[in-house]
Amino acid sequence: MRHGGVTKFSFQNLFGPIIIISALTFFVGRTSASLQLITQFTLCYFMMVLALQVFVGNSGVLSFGHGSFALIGSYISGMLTAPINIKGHALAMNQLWQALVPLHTNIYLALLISAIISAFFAALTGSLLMRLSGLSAGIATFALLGVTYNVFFNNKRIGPGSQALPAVPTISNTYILLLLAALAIVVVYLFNISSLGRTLIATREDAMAAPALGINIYRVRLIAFTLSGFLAGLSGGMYVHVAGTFQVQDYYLEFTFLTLSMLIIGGSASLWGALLGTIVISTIGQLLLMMEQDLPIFGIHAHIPEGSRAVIIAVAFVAVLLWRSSGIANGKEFSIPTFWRK
Amino acid sequence: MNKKAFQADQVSKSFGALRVLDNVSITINPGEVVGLLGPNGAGKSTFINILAGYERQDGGTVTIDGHPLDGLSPSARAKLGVARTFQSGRLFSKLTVAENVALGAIGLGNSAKVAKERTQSILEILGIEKLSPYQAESISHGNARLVGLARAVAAHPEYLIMDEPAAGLNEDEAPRLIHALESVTKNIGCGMLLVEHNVKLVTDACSRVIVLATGTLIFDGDPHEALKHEEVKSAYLGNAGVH
Amino acid sequence: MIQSILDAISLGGLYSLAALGLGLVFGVMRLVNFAHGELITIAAYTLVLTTQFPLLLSLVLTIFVTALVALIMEFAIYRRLRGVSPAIMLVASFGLSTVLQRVYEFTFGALPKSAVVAPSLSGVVKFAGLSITISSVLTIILAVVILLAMGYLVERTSLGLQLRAASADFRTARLLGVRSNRLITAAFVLSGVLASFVAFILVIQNPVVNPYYGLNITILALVGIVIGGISSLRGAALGGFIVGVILSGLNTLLGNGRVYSYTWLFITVLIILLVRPGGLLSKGSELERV
Amino acid sequence: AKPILIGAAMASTGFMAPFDGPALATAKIAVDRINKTGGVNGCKLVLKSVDTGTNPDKAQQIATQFVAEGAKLLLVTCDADINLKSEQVGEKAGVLVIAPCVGSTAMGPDNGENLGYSMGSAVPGEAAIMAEYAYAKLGKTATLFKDMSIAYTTSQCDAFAKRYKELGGTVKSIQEFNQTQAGSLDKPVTAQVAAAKTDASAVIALCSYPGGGAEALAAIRTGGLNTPVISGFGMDGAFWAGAVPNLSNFYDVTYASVFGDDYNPKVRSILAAFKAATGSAAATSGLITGASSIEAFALAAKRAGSFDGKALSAQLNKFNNEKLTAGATSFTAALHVNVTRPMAIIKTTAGVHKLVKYAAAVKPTF
Amino acid sequence: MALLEISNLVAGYGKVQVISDVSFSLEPGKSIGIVGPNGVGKSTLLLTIAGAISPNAGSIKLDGTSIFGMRPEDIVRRGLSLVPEGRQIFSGLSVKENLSLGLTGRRDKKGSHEAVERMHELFPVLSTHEHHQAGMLSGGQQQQLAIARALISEPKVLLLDEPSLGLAPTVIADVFERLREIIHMGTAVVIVEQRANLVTSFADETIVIRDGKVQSRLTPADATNTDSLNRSYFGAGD
Ligand SMILES: Nc1ncnc2c1ncn2[C@@H]1O[C@H](COP(=O)(O)OP(=O)(O)OP(=O)(O)O)[C@@H](O)[C@H]1O
Ligand SMILES: Nc1ncnc2c1ncn2[C@@H]1O[C@H](COP(=O)(O)OP(=O)(O)OP(=O)(O)O)[C@@H](O)[C@H]1O
Ligand SMILES: [Mg+2]
Ligand SMILES: [Mg+2]
Repeated sequence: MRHGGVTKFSFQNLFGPIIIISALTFFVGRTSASLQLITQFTLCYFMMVLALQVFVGNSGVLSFGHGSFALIGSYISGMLTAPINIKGHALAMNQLWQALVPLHTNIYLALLISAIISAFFAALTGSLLMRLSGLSAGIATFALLGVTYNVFFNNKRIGPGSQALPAVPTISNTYILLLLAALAIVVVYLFNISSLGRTLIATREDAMAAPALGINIYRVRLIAFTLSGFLAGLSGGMYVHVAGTFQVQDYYLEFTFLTLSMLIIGGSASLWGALLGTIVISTIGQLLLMMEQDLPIFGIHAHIPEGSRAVIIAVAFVAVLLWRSSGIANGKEFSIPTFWRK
Repeated sequence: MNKKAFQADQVSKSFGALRVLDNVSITINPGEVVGLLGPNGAGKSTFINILAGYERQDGGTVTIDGHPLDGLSPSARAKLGVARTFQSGRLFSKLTVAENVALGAIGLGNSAKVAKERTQSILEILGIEKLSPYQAESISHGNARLVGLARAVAAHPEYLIMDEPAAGLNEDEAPRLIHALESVTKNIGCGMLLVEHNVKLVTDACSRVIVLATGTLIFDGDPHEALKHEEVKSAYLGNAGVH
Repeated sequence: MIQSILDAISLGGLYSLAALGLGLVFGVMRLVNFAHGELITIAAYTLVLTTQFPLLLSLVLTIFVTALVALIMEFAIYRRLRGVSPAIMLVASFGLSTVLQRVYEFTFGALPKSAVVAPSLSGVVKFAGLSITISSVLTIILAVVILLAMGYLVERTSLGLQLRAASADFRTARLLGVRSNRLITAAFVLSGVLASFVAFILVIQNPVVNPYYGLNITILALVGIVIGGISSLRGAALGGFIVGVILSGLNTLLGNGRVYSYTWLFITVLIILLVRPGGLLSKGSELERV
Repeated sequence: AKPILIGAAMASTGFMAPFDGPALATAKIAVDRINKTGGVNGCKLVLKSVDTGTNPDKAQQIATQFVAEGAKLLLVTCDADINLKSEQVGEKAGVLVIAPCVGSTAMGPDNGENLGYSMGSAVPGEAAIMAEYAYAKLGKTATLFKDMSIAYTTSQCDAFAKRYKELGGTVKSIQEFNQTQAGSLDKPVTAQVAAAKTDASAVIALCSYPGGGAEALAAIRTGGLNTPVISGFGMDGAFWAGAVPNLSNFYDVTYASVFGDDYNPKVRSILAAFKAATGSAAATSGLITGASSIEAFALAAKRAGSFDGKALSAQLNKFNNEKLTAGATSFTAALHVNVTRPMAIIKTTAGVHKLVKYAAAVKPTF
Repeated sequence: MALLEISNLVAGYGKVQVISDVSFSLEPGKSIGIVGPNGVGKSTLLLTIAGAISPNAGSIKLDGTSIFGMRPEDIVRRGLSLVPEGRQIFSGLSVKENLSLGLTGRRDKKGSHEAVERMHELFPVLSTHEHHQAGMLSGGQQQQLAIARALISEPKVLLLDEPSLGLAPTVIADVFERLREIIHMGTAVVIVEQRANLVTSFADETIVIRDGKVQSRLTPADATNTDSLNRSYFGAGD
């Protein structure tokens, strides 16, 4: 038997999500240009939700701060790849970055660099924040997001300010994003079943009992936070290369609430939850968009008035929670019903 | 001073004006099973919290093998061989029984393989190996206590501190617990401190008892002696006797 | 100078009222009601749209409407989510908050509504050679009165005790005879009343009301609750006050660096939390005993 | 001939809705009018719109969909930052993109937007008109209230200061403030008003938009400052006037007058049509650019004899004071937004708004 | 007429049925003990009677009226109090506040002051710690508080779930002494206990629960007969 740790390796819990996300990408992604784009965005969001799952889901510590890591990942990846004249123009006021304007790499190296820098930033901030838990941690991480946002938005020596950075090269091949998502699933899965991952879950389940077993809560949380920062940075990097532009506003409240909601509605305790939450929320949004335009959904026309989409999405959101109040996946990993197996 | 022993020396603790522990000194030798008795509010839980690093004493020192433990966190103490169980079980409810127990070993940095082996053998010794795939939240109260004990034992501690392990246990479970304790001592030879209100259990399992009353140590010696001791009787047992 | 101090105190008072409204519901249900902001918004709309009535009538109407919306929130959503994890309730409240914003947008239009509420209160008085805005004095008086009343209610009355008990352990409180449904209803109504007062003070300063009107103050009040200490209403009120004072103080001190006032505010928040993770009013010993 | 699709990825909900909604409505009116006269190059125009909810990602997706459906023109949100993603969709696909009322110079080749145009009157012109009028008519010393929340208002104050100083005026101080996305001040401006009082300038330039802008203006007046205040398009309209009752001595430089006294019959006609179509009067004058976006597209298409993005762009770049509803409109290869178009100056006295005159910038300030 | 009458009660959690058929009845001034192995559903039974878990079938009558499916707060007000398993005191509130909460369900608001004094007499530790946070009490002290909180409402029927848990022997004796007194004064008491011996000798009748059903009924006489106790308790097979 293969062993990542104390928990048995489960074929379906690793390959299930990979197969589902691949199948969706294949089928939805090729229907139309617009659905391909939404698929790409969804893959970016999924990466972010995975990042949140690693930390928030396993440690039980709420974080509103991951937008900072996405922001940094996105900014750096955007800066490393944008055309030199655009960079020069966008950063006219920016002495700090002027020197870096000529630096130029390809998208993939840029993604890696930006994720590493995000992870580093997560480790740095985490070394202070990981002493907190509960709502205090939630607010402290929110404060982190607030500071990052405020500084990048206002300080033109560091960030681009309120202006957008255009013409960032895009990844047009959805399968590359899919590959990154699949790799992340593997990483997150292995982390979750590893000794370290289980130790982290133990601290979530009972923060008083864990130390009695020699578990250093601070240390395991910090490691998870750093990994989570890496994935969040990667998600930001992917996002900037799908959107083709960088804007500080993209990583603030809306982004934070949306991704966190995806995780929690899906069920924060498992990889399946992260997956289902992302898919369900994105799908509802897309279906409603199509209904608003009176586009057929599997041949059926169901029209809703223009502008009503947003209300219905939010209502659906609440309805899902009322229906399954501990998340769609209910914190459990899935098991294939026995009659399927043989 | 015994080099290998777990010792508390002149430990005292107050909460505000309330003196909960007053210069309490005890020694637990390797492999020794010591009972800790005392009326409600005597300071027993506070004392073991201090030993395990969950609370900080105002004065005195706690040492293991002569190393002072003062100022060390619970996890650091666990690494030095001090394990504890909790009055209320405190299992990791979403994890399986096997994972719970394995974490006892993993928390101290043992490999997954070692953890797995230990888990299996401990669960077997306690006779609850069938429970291993169940989620901890779904097992009964009595079994949960045994799992908690197994989890602490999986660390192969030098000293094991237990807070009322038999509270709420059925009368047929209590002997199982004693049996379990005995096999643990035999297997890994750790010293134990057992806080319990079930006097029968204490006299059956322990070779020595300590009695605390309002923060002062009033007895340290043979369990059967304790039952006859006047001060112990008036402070703790009353005329209710042993059930 | 005097005016700056008054401003700081009045902003503090305003935020502490907002924090109290949030804290009240959090206390009973462990619910961080993000949609509290939308209570403030509906109150502000009602105030702005009823200026044709006498002020007192308009205020009563506002309190009525806002409390009603609070009740609907409780009945339609939160009642069904009782006992689920706080994170889930928080996310539900995000959703509810969006729903209400959209409903307001549909009902009142995307363009802001504006009208002067209580023009007599938006002026300046001259006092001992100083000119002082009436609204800041009014805010301070209102905040003090309401805080005292709330303090009395929560700490001294049987209703308050039941509120606190239900907030700590819902099931056990019921087993002791606490009529918890009534109690939670009461908490929501109270939070609606507090939201109305917050809105009243806000519209005196800014009578341009749009669907997102209550958002910002809610976020800051939330920050306040946590730094004050979530476990007590006193903490909530104190925390809200501190946030208001810091923000107002920074605004005066930073000059044109004031675009960074949120940066400094949040850094202060981080420092407070790192030094006192449970908030300013938490007792160090509040950690669970084992 | 095949109908020509125009796709509007604009907001009918969310915080851009007040700007986008009316502009989109006049665009529809313009499409109907053009179709009645036989369409463009023999083709009817079809305008399809999908609500973006003010979300840039959704806008990008909707634009992608329109492009896939063969749209020849994308109408995008009235904010250069929010529309950037959707603009780039058009850019890549070679489809012309027009934002009806963006007021910054962000849209254009400098920003990699070769096919992106704004029908708005941009800050360099607007701010110059403000400064020139203020210097000539209101006084030689100024205090600036600079709203830091968006690029439009910060650049407006910067350009104002530059032009005002060029003319010989003195800028005594620049008071910065901020408003939240929710449209209210993130904290009171008492300190700024106090500072302005010490300045005792002859004029205050308020670079902002409601609600925070209205709130700041109210604070200026209740703070006892009755100095003339001049603002730009951001403060157009009367919908926020309830916040500052009996406002006097307020000047606003904007596209046109929505108060019924505009000189331009085209403006009056489009405002009437808008009221007939939507049932409510126009709140601000920015909406006239919606109609003009369509007019410009039609004119360029007629001249180019094609709907190809590059060809249309080449024609637009040759626009020189073309008489559109929004006024005389010019573009160049480098500048895809208007800075020389005359703008209406509206004065408010005791809550009553009156068109003073139309003026063009003597020297647009970049 | 019996004060509390349970017949053919069925209850559990969601689809899981824990109690499948339990009946007993209790007169004023009488006590009944409930024993059974861990996890058999004793606590579930008490919680169901008190209204904290909704029953699936059967009937529960208090004083002749059905309280089946009633809300817990209403049941308390009709005179039935429960000391839940594991204390469930309000650790953030003071000892005094905890006690006064016990008065919420009291039918007769007069005499509450005397009731508080009586509790202080019975559990002196509660008066010494009156203004302390209840969470800071020791385990056994919390248990005393929990018992006092239920006693203070002077119910007609008192349900106790493992009252001796964590109590020192002297205190156990005191608690049972007090129970004897209130039973004598007309209260009906139901006690769930792990210490079968203790409860069997104390209660007028003791029922043994196994597999969700009443397996046998014991009298105090059985307490002295360890053999018969064990046999009925643990079942023949064990
Ligand atoms: N953090 C604290 N603050 C104030 N008083 C405390 C605190 N912790 C314990 N005490 C007090 O110290 C005394 C001893 O408590 P402790 O829990 O150690 O008793 P114990 O011997 O374990 O009793 P029991 O058998 O009832 O569990 C009690 O009176 C308790 O109220
Ligand atoms: N909240 C719950 N959800 C689902 N099952 C539960 C829940 N609480 C208890 N159970 C199950 O119901 C059964 C009965 O539990 P209960 O607590 O009533 O037993 P008990 O007889 O009181 O045991 P003990 O002597 O250990 O207190 C157990 O098998 C337990 O696992
Ligand atoms: Mg104890
Ligand atoms: Mg039980």
